[in-house]
Amino acid sequence: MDHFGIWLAAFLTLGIYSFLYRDNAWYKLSESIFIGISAGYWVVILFWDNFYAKFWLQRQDDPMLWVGAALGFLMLLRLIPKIGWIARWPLAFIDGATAGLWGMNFLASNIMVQTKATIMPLMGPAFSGSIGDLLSNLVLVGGTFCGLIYFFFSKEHKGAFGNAARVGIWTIMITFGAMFGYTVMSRMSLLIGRIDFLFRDWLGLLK
Amino acid sequence: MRREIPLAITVFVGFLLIISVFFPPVETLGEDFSLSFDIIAVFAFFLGGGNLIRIHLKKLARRETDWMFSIVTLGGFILMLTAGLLKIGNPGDIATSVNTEGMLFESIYRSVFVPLGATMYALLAFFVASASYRAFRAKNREATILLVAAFIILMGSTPLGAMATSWMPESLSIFEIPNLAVWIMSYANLAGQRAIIIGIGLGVVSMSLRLILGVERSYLGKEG
Amino acid sequence: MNRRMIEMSILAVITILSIIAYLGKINGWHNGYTFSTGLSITLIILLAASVIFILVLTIKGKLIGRRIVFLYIGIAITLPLFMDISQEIVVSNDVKAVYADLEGLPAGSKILVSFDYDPASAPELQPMAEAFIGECFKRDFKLIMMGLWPMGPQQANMAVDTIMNRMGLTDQDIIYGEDWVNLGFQTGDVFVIQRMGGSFESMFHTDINGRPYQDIPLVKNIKNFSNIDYSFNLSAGFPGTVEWVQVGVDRYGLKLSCGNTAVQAPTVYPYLKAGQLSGLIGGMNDGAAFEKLTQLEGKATKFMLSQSFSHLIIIAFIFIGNVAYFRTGRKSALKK
Amino acid sequence: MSLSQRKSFSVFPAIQFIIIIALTFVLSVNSFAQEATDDTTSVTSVIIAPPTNLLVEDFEYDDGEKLNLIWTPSIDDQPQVGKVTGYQVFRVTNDDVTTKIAELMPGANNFTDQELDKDSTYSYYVTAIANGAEASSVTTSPISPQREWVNFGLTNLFVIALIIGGAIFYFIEMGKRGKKLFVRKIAGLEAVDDAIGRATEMGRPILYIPGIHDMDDVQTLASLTILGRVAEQIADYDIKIRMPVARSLVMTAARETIKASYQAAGRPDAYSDDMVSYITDEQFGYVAAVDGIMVREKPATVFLLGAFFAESLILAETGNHVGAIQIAGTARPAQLPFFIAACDFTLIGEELFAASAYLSNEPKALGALKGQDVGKIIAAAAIIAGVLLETVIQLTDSESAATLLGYLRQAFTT
Repeated sequence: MDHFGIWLAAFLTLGIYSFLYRDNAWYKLSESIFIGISAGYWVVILFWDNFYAKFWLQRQDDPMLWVGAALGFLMLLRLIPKIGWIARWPLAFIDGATAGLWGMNFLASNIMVQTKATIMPLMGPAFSGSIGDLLSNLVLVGGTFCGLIYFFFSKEHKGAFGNAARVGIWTIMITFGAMFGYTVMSRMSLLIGRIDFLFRDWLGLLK
Repeated sequence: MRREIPLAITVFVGFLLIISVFFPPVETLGEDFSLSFDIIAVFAFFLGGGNLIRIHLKKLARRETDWMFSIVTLGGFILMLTAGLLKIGNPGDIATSVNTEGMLFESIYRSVFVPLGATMYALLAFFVASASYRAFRAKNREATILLVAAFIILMGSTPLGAMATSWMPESLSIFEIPNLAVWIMSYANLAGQRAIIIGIGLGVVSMSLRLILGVERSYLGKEG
Repeated sequence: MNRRMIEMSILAVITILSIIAYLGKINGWHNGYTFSTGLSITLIILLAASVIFILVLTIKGKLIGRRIVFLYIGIAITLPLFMDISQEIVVSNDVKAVYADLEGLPAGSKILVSFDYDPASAPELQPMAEAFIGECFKRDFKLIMMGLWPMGPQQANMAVDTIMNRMGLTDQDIIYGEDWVNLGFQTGDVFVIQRMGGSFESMFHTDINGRPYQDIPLVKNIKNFSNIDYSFNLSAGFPGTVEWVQVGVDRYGLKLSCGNTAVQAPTVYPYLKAGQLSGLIGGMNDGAAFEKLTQLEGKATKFMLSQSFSHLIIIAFIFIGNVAYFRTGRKSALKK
Repeated sequence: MSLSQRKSFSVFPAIQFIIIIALTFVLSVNSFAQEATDDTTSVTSVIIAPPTNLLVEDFEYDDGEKLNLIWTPSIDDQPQVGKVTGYQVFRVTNDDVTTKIAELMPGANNFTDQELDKDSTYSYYVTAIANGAEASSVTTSPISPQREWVNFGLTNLFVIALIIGGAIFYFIEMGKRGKKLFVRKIAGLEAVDDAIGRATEMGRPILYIPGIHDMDDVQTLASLTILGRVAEQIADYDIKIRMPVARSLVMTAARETIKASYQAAGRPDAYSDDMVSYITDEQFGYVAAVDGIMVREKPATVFLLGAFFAESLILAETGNHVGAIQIAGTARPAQLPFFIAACDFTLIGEELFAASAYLSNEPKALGALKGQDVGKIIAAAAIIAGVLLETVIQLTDSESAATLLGYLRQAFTT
């Protein structure tokens, strides 16, 4: 990297980290640069990838593209106060389509697939497999079952039902704990990468 | 009419997409939808980008607090737009991707956008630490369970975990921290994940139906 | 002096120091610093003592703010980078297997190395790449490098530069085109591997510098995988190890081991257990272990110290947080 | 298609036999040659067996545009030792135009040809490729793809959708008819009132973050439906709501939502477009801005509801630092631990989608939650029954249990 580039990168990096001390002008400057540059970046990407490549180049082949363009145009009518309410039409279209599309997708991929995956034997043929395996499988099946009980809305968490719900939330808490522990490692290596940039690539203080 | 037409659109499109799954002649409607969504999003950007410019111009005009930074944001935005839409420094023709080396757009991306993104991302390391200090407390049984599970996985991924329990006899090897970590990941963790995932599935189905049946209609206001 | 003055002067000092350090770097006044063992141990003891001091303060009911926590994480990651002390790194069997494979190959063996990652994963994977390349140069193996990710081949060149510098090798010792070659990147993901099964040249007409395949002494006689003695893959996702196993190993009988990020490693475990992979270096911890085996201690060993320190600090602060909780009851321990 | 099958059966065994003999010979010669020449690669032309049993069928349940091809790979295509380096699939149309439509990897034994015309006929042949050699299967007899109007392959999905959807619909109707429906308390949502009240007392704004995904993510939709309920309450008080967003479409939708809520609350004059502002589509750029807003405007209450990724903890920790009461919720399991750690109340997965119905307290919306519970009962019962059956089968080899289990598994196969 050239001198200017590396100083700029270091300046912006430190600017962001200065936020950890408190909000200040340096952070505000880095933040403003980031917002401006990144907003511009995404407009350009949207323009070339979505508008130019998907719409403009193929506008004669696919009538569905014009549905999108027409709805997009209706959305712009929001800028004219008198007929701004028409902008709700494309929103209604998106709402309906997203709901219809994902409703079916989640039904298949979340509910059916995961339920089927949990159907498994607790033990191998003729009582084979260790007690440990049996316990592990019981945890897996029982944990899933009790987790579902926890999410149950129609019944107060009381009595035996409440106990099952409690086991359910414990299982969920183990899941969260595991995910937290798992994420820490990679988050730390991100920071190691940045510190290494500052002290080695920029200042050359590290051997 | 201002309420009825949008509602009719939602109901119609929603049911159409649900049913389309079962009928091969219309089964690609879902893909058509995502395509038209992409195009609507481009038009919507006139509103978003316009809003960005308007907010900052207003700040400038009124000399609100921190108005100087609005100049920076606007400058960056316009710089990136010009560089990218005109493809300044383009070594090829119009079909060349804006992310080709040599373009001004690409070099700003590499020297400003990338380090800033990486740095913001790495802020997480600090916040993980402060959250650990402040929030991971054995306040009740749930919190304690979370804490213990996190601790085992945390230890299991460094030399510390192996060292801490290496004295254990062979027969108890399942209780060595690295093995415990693997067990948690493949059993208890999986059980919790599945319960959450099935629950989410049901939540989405129910919410979709509420939207399509008109029980929920956020942007239409209350039923009259 | 008010707070603002203090802040400004600290900032000024840091700026001046940075400029001096930078000038020092470009003018060669210094070549980086490493703390002596004595200093390192002193610093660690000081750090530990200060943590204990915080603990005592907490027990007494005086709670620290979050800036202190931030400061400690910063220190726990920065200081170890300057230290030259080794921590006991446990070498797993999977890492030993990679090294044993290299030991078993005769000098002159041809090794294919695929770089399937980008700079974001470099902290974890780059050290593995360096140690692997270094070990191969030591044993006089011939390296053919490539990438299924666009940024991969650049990482390969950087790794070669770094390790040759570290080992004191020059372009005369290790000759480009004879001892190693970088074929560059090709689009096509898994199909690149498949086409290479037929012919390398059909995928890579030239190397990364545009030199025709037939003009490169090292590869002109290499037709396809049957001329390759061993292969190594550095992977951070798709396409990567899984694809190399499915096509390179299962189809063409390539002998393969790999280096993976910590997040990615669990997904390739089944292949390792099934014997389709002969070895695995997974995450920074294993990277350090491999450096230990090859005696080419580099960034992973150094970074690993930071990694362990930061985990320790986090565990320490979880502990202190809990002490604070039981000491002060339900009141939040962090000053808002 | 049955014709082509028979043909290939009758002709090929003999050819295969001859080829195997020939190959064994070539191979042994080759290995000698290689030993002698050591490093140089020998480019001897080889003979390979063609793929056999090529069968073309109509693709089940499509719009009449796909055909399925299945064949038996060449006998020289063996993992690790085979010489076949791939297959090529050729299509012959009814006007005798032959096109190569695919190059496949060794081991391939099927291909689906797409984007065909249901009014034309097509024949196919498959060629095995080796270094310097190729061998083609026989060409199949012409066939045209059929259009099916209904996809009976998805009957299970249809039945389950009907049961769960029907249950939701049924309970919504019950609610509409005024039947009282009980729903247990959800702590995070009980706190919404207090959280809004707190902002009123303190005279500081409410910050509402709808996640970083666009309107085509259901989590964003869920967030906006909650926003509708929350904004209605906010309109009643005189508090400022601040909503920075990462997507232009979300900005438009959020404005409409808040506007409608203010109208419903009878305060349309208090609404302003400035309540919602677009920042940037970039994940961490957005985070940088929101962090800035948090420390500068010090909101009393922060809602983090929607699709969140790595930024979840950065936002939640900063919000916590400025002393805001935080209500968070997402359906991304990986981010939930961070919300649980840093926020006061967290809606876990399904609770996020249930929130707006719960907040509305309208019987018909609550009915939908009841309907969800029917789905949970089905899933839980299927799991318990399935696991018991599986275990019984493992222990006793019971045939009837196996049949039952077969049905059960089938029912959840998409």
